[in-house]
Amino acid sequence: MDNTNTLIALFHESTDTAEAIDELHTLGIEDEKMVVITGVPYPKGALGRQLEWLTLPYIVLAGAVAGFLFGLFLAVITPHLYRLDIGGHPPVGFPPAAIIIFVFTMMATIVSTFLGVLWEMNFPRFGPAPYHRLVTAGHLAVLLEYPITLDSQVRQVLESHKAHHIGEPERMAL
Amino acid sequence: MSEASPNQPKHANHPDQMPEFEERLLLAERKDWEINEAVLQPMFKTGRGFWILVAILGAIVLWGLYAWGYLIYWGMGTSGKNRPVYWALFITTFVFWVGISHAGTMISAVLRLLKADWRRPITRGAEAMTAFALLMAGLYPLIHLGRVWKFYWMIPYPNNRFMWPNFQSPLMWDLVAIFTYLIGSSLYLYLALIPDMAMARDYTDGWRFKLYRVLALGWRGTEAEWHKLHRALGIFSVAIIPIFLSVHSIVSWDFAVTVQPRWHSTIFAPYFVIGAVYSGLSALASILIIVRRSMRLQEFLRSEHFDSLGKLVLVAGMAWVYFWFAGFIVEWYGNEPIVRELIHEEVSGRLAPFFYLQMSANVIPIILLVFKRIRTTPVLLLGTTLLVNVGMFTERALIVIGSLQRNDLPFNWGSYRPTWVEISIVAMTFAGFALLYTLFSRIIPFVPVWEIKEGRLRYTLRRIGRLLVPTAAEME
Amino acid sequence: MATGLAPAARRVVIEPFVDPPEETLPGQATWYASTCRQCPAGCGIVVRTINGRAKKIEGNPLHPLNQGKLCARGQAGLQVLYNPDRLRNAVRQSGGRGSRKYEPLYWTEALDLLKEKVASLSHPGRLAFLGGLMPDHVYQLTDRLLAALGAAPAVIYDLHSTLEGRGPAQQLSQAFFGTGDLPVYDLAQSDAVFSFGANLFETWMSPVAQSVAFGSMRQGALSGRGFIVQFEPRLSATGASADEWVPVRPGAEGFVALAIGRIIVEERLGHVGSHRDHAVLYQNVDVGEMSAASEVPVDTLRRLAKAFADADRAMAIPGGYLAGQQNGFASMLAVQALNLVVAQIGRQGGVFLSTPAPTVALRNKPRVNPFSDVLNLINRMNAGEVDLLIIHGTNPVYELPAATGFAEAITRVPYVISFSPFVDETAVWADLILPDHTYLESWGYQVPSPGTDRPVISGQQPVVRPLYDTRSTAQVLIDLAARLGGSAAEAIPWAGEETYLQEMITGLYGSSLGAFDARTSAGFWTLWRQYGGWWSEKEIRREPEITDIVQKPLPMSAPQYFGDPEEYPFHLHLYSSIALTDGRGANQPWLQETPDPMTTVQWGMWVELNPQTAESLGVGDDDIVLVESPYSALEVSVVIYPGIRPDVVAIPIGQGHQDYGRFAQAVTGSNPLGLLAPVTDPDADSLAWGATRVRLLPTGRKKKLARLESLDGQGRESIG
Amino acid sequence: MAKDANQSVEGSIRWALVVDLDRCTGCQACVVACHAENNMQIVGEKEAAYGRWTHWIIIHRYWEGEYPNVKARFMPVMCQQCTEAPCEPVCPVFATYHNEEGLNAQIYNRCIGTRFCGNACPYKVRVYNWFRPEFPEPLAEQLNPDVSIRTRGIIEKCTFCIQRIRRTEIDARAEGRSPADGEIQPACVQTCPTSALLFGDLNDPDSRVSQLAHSHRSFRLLPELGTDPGVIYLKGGEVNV
Repeated sequence: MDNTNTLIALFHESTDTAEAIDELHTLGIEDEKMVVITGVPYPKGALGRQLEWLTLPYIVLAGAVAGFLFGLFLAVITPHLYRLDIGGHPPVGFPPAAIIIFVFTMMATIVSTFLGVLWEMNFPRFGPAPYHRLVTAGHLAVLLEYPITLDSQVRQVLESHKAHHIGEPERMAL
Repeated sequence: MSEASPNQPKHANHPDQMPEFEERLLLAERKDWEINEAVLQPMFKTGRGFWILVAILGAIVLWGLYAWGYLIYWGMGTSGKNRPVYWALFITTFVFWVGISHAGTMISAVLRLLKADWRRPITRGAEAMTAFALLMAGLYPLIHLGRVWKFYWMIPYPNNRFMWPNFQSPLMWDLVAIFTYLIGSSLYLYLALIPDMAMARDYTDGWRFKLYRVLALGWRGTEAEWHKLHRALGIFSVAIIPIFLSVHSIVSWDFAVTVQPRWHSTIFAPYFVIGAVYSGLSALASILIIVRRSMRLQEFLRSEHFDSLGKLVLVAGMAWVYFWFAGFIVEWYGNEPIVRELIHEEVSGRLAPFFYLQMSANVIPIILLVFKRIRTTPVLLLGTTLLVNVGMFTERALIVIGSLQRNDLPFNWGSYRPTWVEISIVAMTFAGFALLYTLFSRIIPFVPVWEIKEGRLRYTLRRIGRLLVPTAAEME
Repeated sequence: MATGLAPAARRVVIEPFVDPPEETLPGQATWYASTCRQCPAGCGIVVRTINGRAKKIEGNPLHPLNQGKLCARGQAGLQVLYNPDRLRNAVRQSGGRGSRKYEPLYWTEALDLLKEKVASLSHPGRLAFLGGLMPDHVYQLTDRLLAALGAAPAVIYDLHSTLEGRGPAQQLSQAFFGTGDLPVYDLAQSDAVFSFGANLFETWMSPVAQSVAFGSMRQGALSGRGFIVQFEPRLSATGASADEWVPVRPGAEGFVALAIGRIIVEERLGHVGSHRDHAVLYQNVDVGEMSAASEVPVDTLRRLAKAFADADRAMAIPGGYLAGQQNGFASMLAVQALNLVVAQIGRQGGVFLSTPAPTVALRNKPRVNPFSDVLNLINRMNAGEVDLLIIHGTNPVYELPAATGFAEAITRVPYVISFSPFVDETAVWADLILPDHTYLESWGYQVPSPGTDRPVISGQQPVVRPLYDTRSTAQVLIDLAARLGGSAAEAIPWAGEETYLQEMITGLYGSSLGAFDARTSAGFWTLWRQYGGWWSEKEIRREPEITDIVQKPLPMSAPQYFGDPEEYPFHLHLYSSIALTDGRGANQPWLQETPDPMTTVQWGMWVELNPQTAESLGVGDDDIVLVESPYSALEVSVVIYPGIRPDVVAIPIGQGHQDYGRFAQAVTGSNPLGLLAPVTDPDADSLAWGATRVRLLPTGRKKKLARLESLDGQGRESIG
Repeated sequence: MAKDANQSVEGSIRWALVVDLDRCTGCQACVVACHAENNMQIVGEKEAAYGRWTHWIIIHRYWEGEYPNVKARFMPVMCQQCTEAPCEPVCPVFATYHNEEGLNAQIYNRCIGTRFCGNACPYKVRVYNWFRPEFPEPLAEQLNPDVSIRTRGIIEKCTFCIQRIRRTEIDARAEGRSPADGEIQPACVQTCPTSALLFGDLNDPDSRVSQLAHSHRSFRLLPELGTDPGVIYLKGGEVNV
C-alpha cells in the first residue's frame, strides 16, 4: 500500500466532522475508507454516512431455534429415556414442557445475542489499532485512507474544519 | 439535605421557577472529559471508612460460611425446621432476593424500550443490583438441600445413572429460570458496560488499566461498534422482560402447585411478580440513595430521578395491594375451614404481629410516596423504601412459614423457631450482597457515562414566552 | 437346633463368614420359635435370625394364646438382647455398694463366692430370695434349692403383677371357684363386656390374647358386634376402644356392680329364668346409696343393668385398678358376682378357668406372695435377720413404694446378690451381680396364666448364642447345688439346665391331646422346639364350679384413702404405661420413643388433669406442677386430659429411673411410686396402690413434652 | 437402561391397606413393629419434642365431646400410597415415583433432600432425617439387612414393607405361583393384635381388601383432594352388612 496514506484527524464538534466527511466524499474517498471514532453514539446518519447491514438478528434467531430444540429435547425426550411414572401425571405434560422450552429458548436467545454481537465486532481484539485517547474526552476522530495524490487536498479540507492532531494515527495496543 | 443536589433548596422555596431547566440539561456546562473525571474520581478514592465497611461485611460473610459448613456437617437438624415446616427462613430469603433482583431489569430494559430518558444515570446501579441479588438468591437452593453435595443430580447431563432430572418439578423450573435470568442480566450489564470500560481504560494505568483493557475487549467507538451495540441492547431489552416475568412466576409456582392450603392459588404468579417489582424498586431507591451519598454522585443522581423512581414504587405498591386483596377476598369469602383457620391465625392468631407488620410496612409507604416532598428528600425516601422491604420480607415469611404450620389434619400442625445457623446464613447473603455492591461501585463506573453523554445530545433549549424549555429530539 | 419355620428368602447372598454360628446359612434367614418374656403373659414368638443375629421378633402363628400377634413390648424384645447397657460378665462392686464401680469376675470365682456366701450362713433362715415372675423352671429349681437348704421359700413380688392385681385375682378365683388358677374371660364370643378397671388391651394379664379376642368380638364373622362398657375413673386406652366410658369414683366400682346386680335381680331383668337364689347376694344393697357413693346416676345404672341382662352373652371383668384400692377384694367379688347373676360362668362368652399343665411336675409355678410377706421380709432385713439376699427378676428399689423403706432395709443386709442382666436400681445395691441371659438367649418354659381355651405350655429356647459372658440363672443354681453338695445336690441332680428341661418336657411325650406327636421322646423334644411349646390341638375349656361364697350377701366396704381430703384434694391414679409397663421397658429406645396412645407423649412423664381441674389450678399443657402426697413429692409436666374425673390426677408408671441404663435415665423425672402410702387391702393382703391422695402446686415453670399431636390442633380430627 | 430390574410382578396389581378403626385399640404394636422392620433412627426426647421423630406410622388420637360424655378415637395414619400422589411430581430428581404395583416408592439414595414432597404431602406422613442416625453398640445388630439405613438429609416414609412384598413374591415365583391373598404381610399388619390392619391387592376383586373396600364403612382420608389413596379406612362403631 505504498501509494495510499492514512491519517487521523480529531474534531471538537460533530457539525464540522459531518461537513468534512461530505467534502472528503466529494474528493472521491468512499465511506469504507473512512472510520469515525466517537466517545458518544451519534444518531444514524448524523455524520452523513450510511450504515452497513447486520447479521446479528439472524444469529439471534438461529440461537433461539437451537434453544427451543434443546428445551424440547429435555422436556419431551428425556422423560422417555428413563421412564418413571409420577402421581398420575403423563410422562410429558404440556405446562411443564412449555415452561422448560420457553426458558431454554430465552436463554439461547440471550446468549446468542451476546456472542453474536461480539462476533460481529470481532471482539475481543486487543491487537494494536489506530486510536486516539482524546476520543473518550469528547473529541471525534476521523480515520481515513486515501491515495497519496490527494494528500494536500485532504489535509486542507481537514484544517478548514478545525481539525487538529492531524497526522499518522498511532497504533496503540488496546 | 446539604449533600443533596444543589438545586434542592431552590425549588423547595419557589418550585415554579423553571426547575426543569437546570435538571433536564444534565451537566450542560460540562465537557465530556469533566464528566469522565467526575464519574471516575470517586472510584479511586477508597478511604478508611470504605475499608472498615468491607472488613465488617467480610467478617459477616465468613461467619455465615462457617454456619453453612456447620449446617452441612451436622445436618439440616441444626436449622429450626421440623415437621411439617419443611421450608422456612432459607426459602423465605430466597424468594426475597429473587424479588429484589427484578427492579434492575424492570428499570433498564423496560425504560430503555420506552425511551424514558431519566433512566440513564441509574440503569447500571439497577442492573448490578439484579445480578448480585440473583447471586445471593441462587445460593439458597443449594443451602436448603439436605445433601448439598449431591446438588449436581439436578443438572441435566447424560450420566452413569441413566437419569435425567424431573422437568415436571417446579424446582427444576426454578433452577433453569434463575440460571437464565442470571446469565441474561449479567450479560446485559456487561454489554452496556463495554464503552465505559474503554473510557476508563483511557484514563487509568496500573492494574486498573489492565483490568479495564481486558473488559473493554478493544472497544474504540467506531460508528459500526456503536451501531451494533445499540442493536444488541435493543434485542436484550426485549428478550429479558419475559424472562424476568417468568422467573418470579416460577418461584411462585413452587408453592402454588402444591395442595398446601393458601399456597394452592392461581393468583400467586402475578402477585409474586408485582411484589417483586415493589420490593425491587424500593431496594433500588435505597441503594441509589446510599451510593449517591457515599460516592458524592449528587450531580448524576438527582432528585428528579428519585421523584420518578418514587412514582414507580408508588404504582407498584398500589398494584401489590390490589393483587393481595384480589387473593384475600376470594379466600376469605370461600370460607374453606382450613383457609379460614389460617386467615384467623394471621388476623388474630399467633401470626397477627407479623401480619400487621406486613400490612403497615407495605401500605404506609404508598401513602407517604404520594407526597413529592418525600419522593425528593433522600433521607425520607430511604426510610420509606426500607420500610417497604421489611414489609415484603415479612410477607414472604408469612406465605412460606405461616402457611406450612397449618394443614388439613389439625393433628399434624406445627410451629417453627429459627436457629443461629439460619440467621447467620441469611445475614451472610445480606452482607455478601452489600460487599459485592461496594466493591463493584469502586471498580466499575457506577454511572453509565456514555449513556449520559448520549442523553445530552438530545436536548436543546427552546424559548416559550419567558420560559426556556428543554426539548428532546426524537431519535435513536 | 431345627428351624422353626421355612427360611424366608431363597436367595443366598455369598459373603465372607469366617466363624459361622451353628446352623446358619450366610445371608439366609432362619426362624426360631420361643416365648416372649417382656411380660408374664407368655406369648409365643418366632424370631428371624440372619448370620446368627436376631433381626425381628414376630408372634408365633401356631401359638393358641397370641395366634401370631404381638404387642409393642414383644416387638421391642430385640433391644433387651442388644441393649448397650447390658452387663457383659459377672461383676463384683469393687467400690462397695452403690459405688457403681465394677470389677469383672470369672464365673468360677463368682460361683465359688456365691457358694461360700450360702455355705457360710449361720442359719439357712438368714437367707432370703426375692423374685419376680420368673420362668417356671427357674422357680422350680429355686424352690427345690431353698427347700433343700431349709431356707424360706422365695418371696415373689413385682410391680407389674401388683398393678394387674394378679394376687387378688388368684384369691378371687380361690374364693369364688375354689382354685388358685386365674379365670379366662371369653371375650371373643361375648357380646356385652362390662370391664371394671381392666385395661384389657394394654398391660392387664394377657393383653395380646385379649386384643385378638376383641378383634373377633368387634368384627368377627359369627357373633355380631359386641359392645364394651368401661368403668374407671380415668379413660384408659382400653376405655377409648370401649363403646361407653363410665367415670366412677375411685374405689366405688364395686358399688356400681352391686347396684347393677341388685337392679337385675329386683326387676327380674334379662332372660335368666329366676333370680331367687341370687337375691341373697344383694339383700342389703340400696341402689340409691350405691349411686351416690359411686357418683353414677341411677338411670345410668338402670340402663346399663338392662343392657347387661338383655345381652345374650354378657360378661363382667374385675380388673387391675380395682385391686389398687383398700376395698379392692370386695369390689372384685361384686363384679365377679355379676357373671353369676347372668349365668355366664362356664358359658360361651363368659368366665372359664385357666387349664393347668397336664403333668403335675409342670404345675409348680411362681405365685405372687401376699404383700405382708414383702413387708415381713423388709422388717427382717431391717432387724438384721437377713445375712444374704438374692434377687432375681424384680427391681424392688424401684418397684416398691419408697415408703416401705426397702431402700434402707437393703443397706442393712450384709451381702446382696442380684441376677439382673442390667444394673437397675436394686442391682446397684448388690455386692455381686451374676447377670442372667436375656430371654432370647435362654431356655425355659412357661404355663401361661391366665391361659386360653386349651392347655398350653410355651416353650423358650435360645434364638442366638449368648452375646456376652452371661449365664442363665437356672444353670447357676444347678452349679451352686453341685458345689454345695449334700441335700442340695440331691435335690438338684441334673447336669445342666437343658437336661432338666428336657426331662420336664418329655413328660408330655405321648399325651393324646398334643397338637403334634413324635415317635421318640427325642423327636418330641425337637418338635417342641420347632413349635415353640406344646398345646392341645382342640379346644378344651375348663368350667369352674362355684363355691358356697354365693350363699351369703356380698361384702360391702367403703373405699378408704390415705391423706386428708382437705389437704390433699385429688386421688392419685397411677397406671402402667402401655409401652414401659412397670418400668421394665424404660431401657428400650423403641419403647421410649413409642407415643403413649392417649397423650401421644414420647419419652417423658406427665400428670393428667381434667380441663376444669387445670383451670381451677391455673395451669395449662406443659406447665410443671408439684405433685405432693403425705409421703413425698415430684415435679412433672401437665397434660390436659378430657377423659379423667376432676377429682383424680393420673401419672403413668415406668419413668423416673435413677439407674437402668442410658435410655431409662435420659428421661428426667422421679419414680411416681414414691408418692404412695404403703397401705394394703386387708382382705386380699395386697398393696393398695390407688388409695393415696395428693395435692398439686403450680411451679410456674414449663417443660415441653414430646407430643406427637399438635396442641394447636386441640385433638380435632378435622377443622370442619 | 436397568429399568425396573427389581420389578418382579407384571400385570396390574395395586397393593392396598385396610385399616379397621372399629378394631384399632391404639396399642402402638404396629409402630414398634415398623421401627423394628425398617431401621428408623431413634431421635430422643429433645428432637421428638420438636417434631423430628421418624415414625412411619402414627396413631392419631381424636377427642370428642366434653367430660363426662367424652370419647377418644384412634386413627393410624401411614403413607397413603396415593395414585394421584401430590408428592411425586414435585421431586426434581425422581427420588419418589410410582411403581407398577401402585406403590409410592421412595428411592433413598436418589433423594437430595429438598423436602418438597414433605410440603406437598397433605397427610404429612413423610419424615426427614435431620441428623445422622446413631446406633450405640451393639444396637446396630438389630438392623434389618433387607432395609437400607437412611443417612441425614433425606426423606423417608412408609413403603408398605416393600422388602417383605418382594420376599414373598420371590418365594411364590420360586414355587411357580403368585402370592396368595393375605400371604404378604407388612410388619404392622403381621403384628396387629386385633387384626385391624389388612393388606392385599385392590385390583383383585376376590381379595379381602377389595371386598372390605366396598363395605359401607369404608372411607378414604381427605377424599376432597382427589389423591385416591391406597389406604382404606373402615369407620368404627358399626357392623359390616
